[in-house]
Amino acid sequence: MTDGPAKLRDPRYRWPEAGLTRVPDWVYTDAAVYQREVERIFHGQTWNYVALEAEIPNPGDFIRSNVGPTPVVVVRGAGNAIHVVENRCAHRAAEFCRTLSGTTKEFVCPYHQWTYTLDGGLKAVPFRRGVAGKGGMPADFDMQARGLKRLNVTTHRGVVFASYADDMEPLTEYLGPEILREFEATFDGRCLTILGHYRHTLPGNWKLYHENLKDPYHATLLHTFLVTFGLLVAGNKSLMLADATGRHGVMASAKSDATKVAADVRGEMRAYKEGMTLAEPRFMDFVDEFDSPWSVTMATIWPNLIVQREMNTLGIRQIVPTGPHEFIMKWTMFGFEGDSEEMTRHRLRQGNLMGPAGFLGLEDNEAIKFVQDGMQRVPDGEHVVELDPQTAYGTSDTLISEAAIRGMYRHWREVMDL
Amino acid sequence: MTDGPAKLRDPRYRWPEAGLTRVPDWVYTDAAVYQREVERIFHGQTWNYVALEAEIPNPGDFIRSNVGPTPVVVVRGAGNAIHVVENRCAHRAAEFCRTLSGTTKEFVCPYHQWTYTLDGGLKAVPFRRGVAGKGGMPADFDMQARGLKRLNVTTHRGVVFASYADDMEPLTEYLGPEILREFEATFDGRCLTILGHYRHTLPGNWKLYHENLKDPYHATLLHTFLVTFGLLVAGNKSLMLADATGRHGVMASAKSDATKVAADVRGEMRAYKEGMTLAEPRFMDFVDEFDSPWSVTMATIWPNLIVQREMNTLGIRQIVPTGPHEFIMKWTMFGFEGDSEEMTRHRLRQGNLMGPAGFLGLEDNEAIKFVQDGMQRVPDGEHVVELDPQTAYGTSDTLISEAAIRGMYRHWREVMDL
Amino acid sequence: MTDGPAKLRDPRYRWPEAGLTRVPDWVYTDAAVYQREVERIFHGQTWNYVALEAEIPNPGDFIRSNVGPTPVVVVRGAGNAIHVVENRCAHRAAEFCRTLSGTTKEFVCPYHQWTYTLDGGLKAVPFRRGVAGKGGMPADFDMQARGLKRLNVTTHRGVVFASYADDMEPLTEYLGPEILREFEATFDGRCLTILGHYRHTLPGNWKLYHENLKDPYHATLLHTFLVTFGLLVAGNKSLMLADATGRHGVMASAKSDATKVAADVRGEMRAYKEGMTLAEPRFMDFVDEFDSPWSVTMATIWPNLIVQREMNTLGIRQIVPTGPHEFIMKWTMFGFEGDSEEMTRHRLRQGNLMGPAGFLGLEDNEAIKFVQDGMQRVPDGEHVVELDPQTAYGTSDTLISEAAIRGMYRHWREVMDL
Amino acid sequence: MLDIPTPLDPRLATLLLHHEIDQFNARYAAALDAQRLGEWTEMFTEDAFYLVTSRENADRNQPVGLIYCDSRAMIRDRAFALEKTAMFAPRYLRHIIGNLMVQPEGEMGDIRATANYVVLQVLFDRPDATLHQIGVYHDIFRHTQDGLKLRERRCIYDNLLVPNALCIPV
Amino acid sequence: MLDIPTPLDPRLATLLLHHEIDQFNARYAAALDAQRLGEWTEMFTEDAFYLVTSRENADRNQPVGLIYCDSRAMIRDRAFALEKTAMFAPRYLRHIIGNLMVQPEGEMGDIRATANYVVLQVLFDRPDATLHQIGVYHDIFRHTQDGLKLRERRCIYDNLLVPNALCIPV
Amino acid sequence: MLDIPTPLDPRLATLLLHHEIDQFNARYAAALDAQRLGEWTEMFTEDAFYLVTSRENADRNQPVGLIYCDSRAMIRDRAFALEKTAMFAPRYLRHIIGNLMVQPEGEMGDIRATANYVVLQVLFDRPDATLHQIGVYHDIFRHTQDGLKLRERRCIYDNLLVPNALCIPV
Ligand code: FES
Ligand code: FES
Ligand code: FES
Ligand SMILES: [Fe+3]
Ligand SMILES: [Fe+3]
Ligand SMILES: [Fe+3]
Repeated sequence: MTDGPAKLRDPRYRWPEAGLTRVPDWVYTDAAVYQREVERIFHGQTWNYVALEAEIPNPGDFIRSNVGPTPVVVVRGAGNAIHVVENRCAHRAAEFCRTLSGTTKEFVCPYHQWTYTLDGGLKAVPFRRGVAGKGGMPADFDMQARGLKRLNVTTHRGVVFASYADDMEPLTEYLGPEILREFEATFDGRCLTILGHYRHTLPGNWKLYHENLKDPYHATLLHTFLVTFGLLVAGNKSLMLADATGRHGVMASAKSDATKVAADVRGEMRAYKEGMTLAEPRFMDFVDEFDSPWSVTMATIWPNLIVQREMNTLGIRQIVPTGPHEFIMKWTMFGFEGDSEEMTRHRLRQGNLMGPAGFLGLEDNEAIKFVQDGMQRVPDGEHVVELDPQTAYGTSDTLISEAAIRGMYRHWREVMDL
Repeated sequence: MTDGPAKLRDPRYRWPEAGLTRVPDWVYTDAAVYQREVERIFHGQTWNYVALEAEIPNPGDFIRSNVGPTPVVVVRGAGNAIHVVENRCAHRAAEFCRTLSGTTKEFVCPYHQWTYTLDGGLKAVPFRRGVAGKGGMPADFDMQARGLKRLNVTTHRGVVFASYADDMEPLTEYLGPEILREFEATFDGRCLTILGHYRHTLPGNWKLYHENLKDPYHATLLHTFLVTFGLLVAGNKSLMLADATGRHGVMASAKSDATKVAADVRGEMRAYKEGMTLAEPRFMDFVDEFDSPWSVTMATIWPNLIVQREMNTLGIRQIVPTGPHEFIMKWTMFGFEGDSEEMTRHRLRQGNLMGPAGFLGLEDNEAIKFVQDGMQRVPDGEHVVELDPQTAYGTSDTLISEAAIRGMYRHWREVMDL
Repeated sequence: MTDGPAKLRDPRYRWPEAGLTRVPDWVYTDAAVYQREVERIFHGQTWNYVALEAEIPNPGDFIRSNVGPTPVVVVRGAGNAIHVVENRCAHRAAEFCRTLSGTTKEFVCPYHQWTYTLDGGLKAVPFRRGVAGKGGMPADFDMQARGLKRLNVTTHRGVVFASYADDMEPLTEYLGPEILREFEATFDGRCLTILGHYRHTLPGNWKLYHENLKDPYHATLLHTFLVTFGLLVAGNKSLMLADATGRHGVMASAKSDATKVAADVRGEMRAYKEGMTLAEPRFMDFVDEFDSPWSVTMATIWPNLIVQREMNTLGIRQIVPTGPHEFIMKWTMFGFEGDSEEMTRHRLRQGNLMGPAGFLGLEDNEAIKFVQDGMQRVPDGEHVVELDPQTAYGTSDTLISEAAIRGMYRHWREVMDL
Repeated sequence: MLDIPTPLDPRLATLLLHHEIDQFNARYAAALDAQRLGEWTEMFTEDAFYLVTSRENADRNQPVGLIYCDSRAMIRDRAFALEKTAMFAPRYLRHIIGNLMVQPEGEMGDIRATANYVVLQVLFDRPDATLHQIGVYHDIFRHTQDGLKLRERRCIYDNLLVPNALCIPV
Repeated sequence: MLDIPTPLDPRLATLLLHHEIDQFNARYAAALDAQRLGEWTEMFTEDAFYLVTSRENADRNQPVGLIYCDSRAMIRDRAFALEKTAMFAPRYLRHIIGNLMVQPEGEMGDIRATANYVVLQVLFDRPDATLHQIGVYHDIFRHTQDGLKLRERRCIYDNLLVPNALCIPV
Repeated sequence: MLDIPTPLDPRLATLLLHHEIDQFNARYAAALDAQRLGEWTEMFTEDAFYLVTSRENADRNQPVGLIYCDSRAMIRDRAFALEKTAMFAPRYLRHIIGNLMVQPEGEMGDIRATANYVVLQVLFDRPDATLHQIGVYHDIFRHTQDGLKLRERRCIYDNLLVPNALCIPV
């Protein structure tokens, strides 16, 4: 209950004249803007990632998750259907589910033991009819009307999404054909096996994480390791894909031999270091298990999902914003049923690339922190995103481009009405 | 200095149509509401608990305390009278009293050593007349006019209260006859002996603690220990008392044998566990030392005092709010002069029931935290408090009732003009 | 982006009728007031201390610093000129300089490696012209226009100042003749040697630190050690100097023998303790190395510099505000080239007087904390600063005076338009 | 007292006793961190006294305890209540015990010792690990036929305020 | 096993082994706190396994690690990558290791041990020292001709969330 | 060096010295935590050097100290000033000392040692216990006829910023 809406009509929230080639700091730092993002984006016309089916394989299995900042419980019902409910009791608001995951027949709120079915229906109110004819609920108390808040749910290839909007288009439409293709290249029909989770905070605005993965430019410059060992090199085969709306994207590249990089290109790449070698090079091997021209794809699926296919280390990243200046990232690393023990080990070894201790992952987390630091301490400036003027916004086949970031803000401004 | 008052005229602060059977979240989470609570409740027409006389038995004894969030010093003056003054120096605002308690002849502010009498009068200003005819205070400097801010003080049966209001009715009137009777059942004229303190934070709104003790429903459901060992059982003798205004209350019950609980009632009590036994059952004994039909009473005395008479473990709980989302609770556990050593040990043993590590106490602290969590993370909802429709609000003789909570909000809305 | 400006027109910000003899709490506790202070004072018509030349002796040497809360980098350029630039990248706002100090040929932002010359000019943008004719910056991208934000710089006697204002008067004028004389008494032309740093937070408003050093009254009362060992005693030779504007000040005193203090004066000094002796008295020796009648001077140079000449322990204190309720203090302790090893040791020994663990320093830090505590917990009051009515405001030759504090607020109100 | 085959240099005997108590404390912490409360109760003698109270109360010689058990029976009831009846959110705890000082064995085999402790807590709904409680164990150990046991452990914590609730013993 | 001139009281042998591992851990912590990663890599056997993972994953027997090295070669690559390629802000780290428990040497010279650790971190742009990570080392040591080495160290941290990034091994 | 009746296995002598210094540090911490500053001053030699400074200063070889005492006389003056003249709010402190490493006794009986320390602080007007200071003791011990004493203790703290004031020595 801040006075956001009114505040946002203030001229201070006018977008820079230059248009999409500039992004003002208040987009990343303002509390009222953040509040509107929760309402219009995470609680709006979007499909939010909440879990993998493999995490709740059997009826009664549940896991805590979030839609935007809002805590929800994702549970597989008796009839195998998956339900997503808010983690707030209908009686006195208690956050009733405290464990990260588990298996249950029903949800019982600890405070007064109101009891809910797995689909969120109110099943029992203790002493509803009082004791010895005294007390209890009104005679006309309607159990039906008093369940937990339920969200709409859809799944695709074992990935579970939820939405507050009742009129959402199907996920496949929401993604659009190109993003869907990449999504299905990773989720290729094999059953998933969960290898574990990473969780970390990141002291930056949640959108900076999307931008980081819509910014192929940084990849060729920040990540010495990536560049030196040929995972992504300016000039080699790559694509920065955006969907028609600009909200989703896929950064894709094919591994190549860095030593073959043209000298002129290499010259611009401070990150590139000659003659580095690994004591255990096989951990960088790419086992080509996918029907895709790309060895690496990073899909940014609006608003809270990243699908990582970094060669053979595969993972989901779920964004849980906690305010304009910070978000929590929950990673779910997975493999496939039928992976040999050696293949599983290979995925685990390659996991050293990503995550909050990953050779690449820690660099991105640090860089995003630096950006938020810069805005908080030297406020009221703007960002310059004008690389690749040939492409106004959206898909671009050069790494030296910020067109996908411009595309994302074109969509954001429309939804946010800013 | 927030823009509270203006803000509170905003339609967002309209109470739900349903009236007292609903409580909106903003009552518990809004900063402007909290600010008004400090002004109109803690600094308003209320008697606030500040200390027990037994804590400052001799002239010069003092103890730090609070009226709402405001730090005060409670001190016994030369003439044995008790004074309550704000802990802020009249010169440059320094919080001059830093120790929790002690004994002194005067208060000396550490910064420039302005010195105050025990009743808060300004006694000395160093170099008031300057040095060698230079400097110092103006000739017309009025020592009388510059003391510490003093509050009004009253005591009853060894319990000390303070008020910012100059026109408070006597405490006995403030409590009303029924609450006074229960108050005097506990403070029965015997002199108190201090057994010690507990202090804890609680990450919930301060009113939720009052509601917890005006909510006999939870007691029969949350507290397995209580129920299983017969301290409070739906259907056995009990009363939820409220005073005429609804602000004060007493939850009272008589111990009974849980094994005798009617099967139908027990059926509703998930908390009840058959056949549990204690290795040291005597710690649950009730030594009937009070002139009262009740073995347990919990008096909630508006706005900041709870008097615990849990069989033979006796204590004061003082609420010190620190914001809408948190308060500090200070407990003062006591016995009576003339207690045998064994009786004192019995009180200490029974103390395991309450406090932040108490079998019951820790459950309430957790439950209240869950409620605040639920509101902060799934915002802008409302609470349902409609148990016991036969009683619109106030006193009820069934445990399956929320009438006392409704009575409290009837009073709160009047005072808060919301 | 708070709604400060509008808010500050609110009548709640009206100054007390009594004028400069009162200072309202909101001056020290209000977020909107703090925001305006950053704009109008630290980023306004002021010279802000940023470093000592001795910290960056050679071309390429840099050190992180702040102007108000804003992080800057102070660097010595190739041509020996000193540059001060904001620590925020012109591309995506990253705080690019992370190390406290060092030596470099250029600044490279870690995120996308935009590269800047030592004077803040944009020197290189990787792949500016794209790769294989694709991507990169627009043809008309103007490197000149895209450097780091540069501040104006001036130095005097090895002390470096920066300003956001382009039309600042020279530092010597800014200080005024009297303050300049004291400044040059300490910075007497000898080259400085850096002995090290102290850094601490202080949970109080930044102005309270200036006031502490414009408040000779406290020195004679709070600091038992100072008084008992004769460094500052009411009645002995001293001066509280203020410049014409009232913003700068110097507290000056001459060491004397406390045992000679007139009995009547001593009577008022609770702090004075008879017959205390030191096991190592020489650490209190004063080696008279300055052309000055004063053995101790504390210069408060608006808005962020204190120059400490406490006998032979010399130091800079730089105020870095972080909000209305806290600031960071960075101390740079120094001696002079040509100091004998014994003289250096003497300075280091005498250092026990000051700093966050200093016999005097810790008392001031605690006292200032107490004042902020008092205002935060007992809000909306005012301070009384009426000592020495003979002097309306400004310079006074008695220690029993608050005239210099009144002078500071006369200036502050003018600049802040409050 | 330890039974020792060959007469042992007394300084080494001291060392062995110190080590024995150090390892007892490490096992004690491990039992609590894994919330194996049954195992925890077995580390006390039948007539044990176990107290958790604030430095504030201890300094004033006020006897009240957050937890006050004057027999192993009460310690067992505490474990029972927490495991079978108490409702509290799941959490991770980690005890760090240091600065152990052991006094030579006294009359009746009492061995007095003190150690500083830090209890770190992680809740599942708050990002950070927190300093939940810090304090000092004031102990009396005894050698029994079932091995070394605590005759008395008074946990005096330095915190002025307990963060919400103390759900697991210290 | 340690080669000992004269037959030694077995309790003293236990003490010496405990001390040897305690000192190993102290040196290990000092190497990381000084960010001497080369020295750190030398404290493992060629076939070492080094893992940093959450208590959450460990409790569920999920194998993923923030850091996952199944050979000293990978440990060396980790040190190499952090020193030569990785970009992260400068920081101070301090490891405190306590509650060491050592089991008697097992078959093939495996010595199993556990210890609690706390990693404190200071960033240059945040005022406070923070509890960066707390957890338990689950170790297997071996005596080699180059002295005592880690055959396996699994660092199981209690934090649910990693604060931003883990830049230096644990 | 310790005078030993029967020739002692050198590894055991090392163990005893380590234990002696460990116990010295535990007593040192206890004296400061109880604010018995007189006792604290007695733990130094007459010619002792005591310094508290930041890792930042130490890394740059800058000599300044928050506390800088180059004789026990100055250490006594520090204790005297804090007890008799200094104004600061009451507080609880708790030192945890770990990771002790002792080097073999050198020429002139110098015994060099290091240990990590954590100082936790509780103010009466703030809810939480805080990490007040973390760092490393760099020590030189000596055996004197009055027992083991500190010839030098340099406390190098990792914090970049001191929280408000350091009122009690480290
Ligand atoms: S709050 Fe959930 S049952 Fe009452
Ligand atoms: S602030 Fe209390 S005497 Fe000055
Ligand atoms: S943010 Fe600095 S180069 Fe991109
Ligand atoms: Fe990246
Ligand atoms: Fe209860
Ligand atoms: Fe001072």
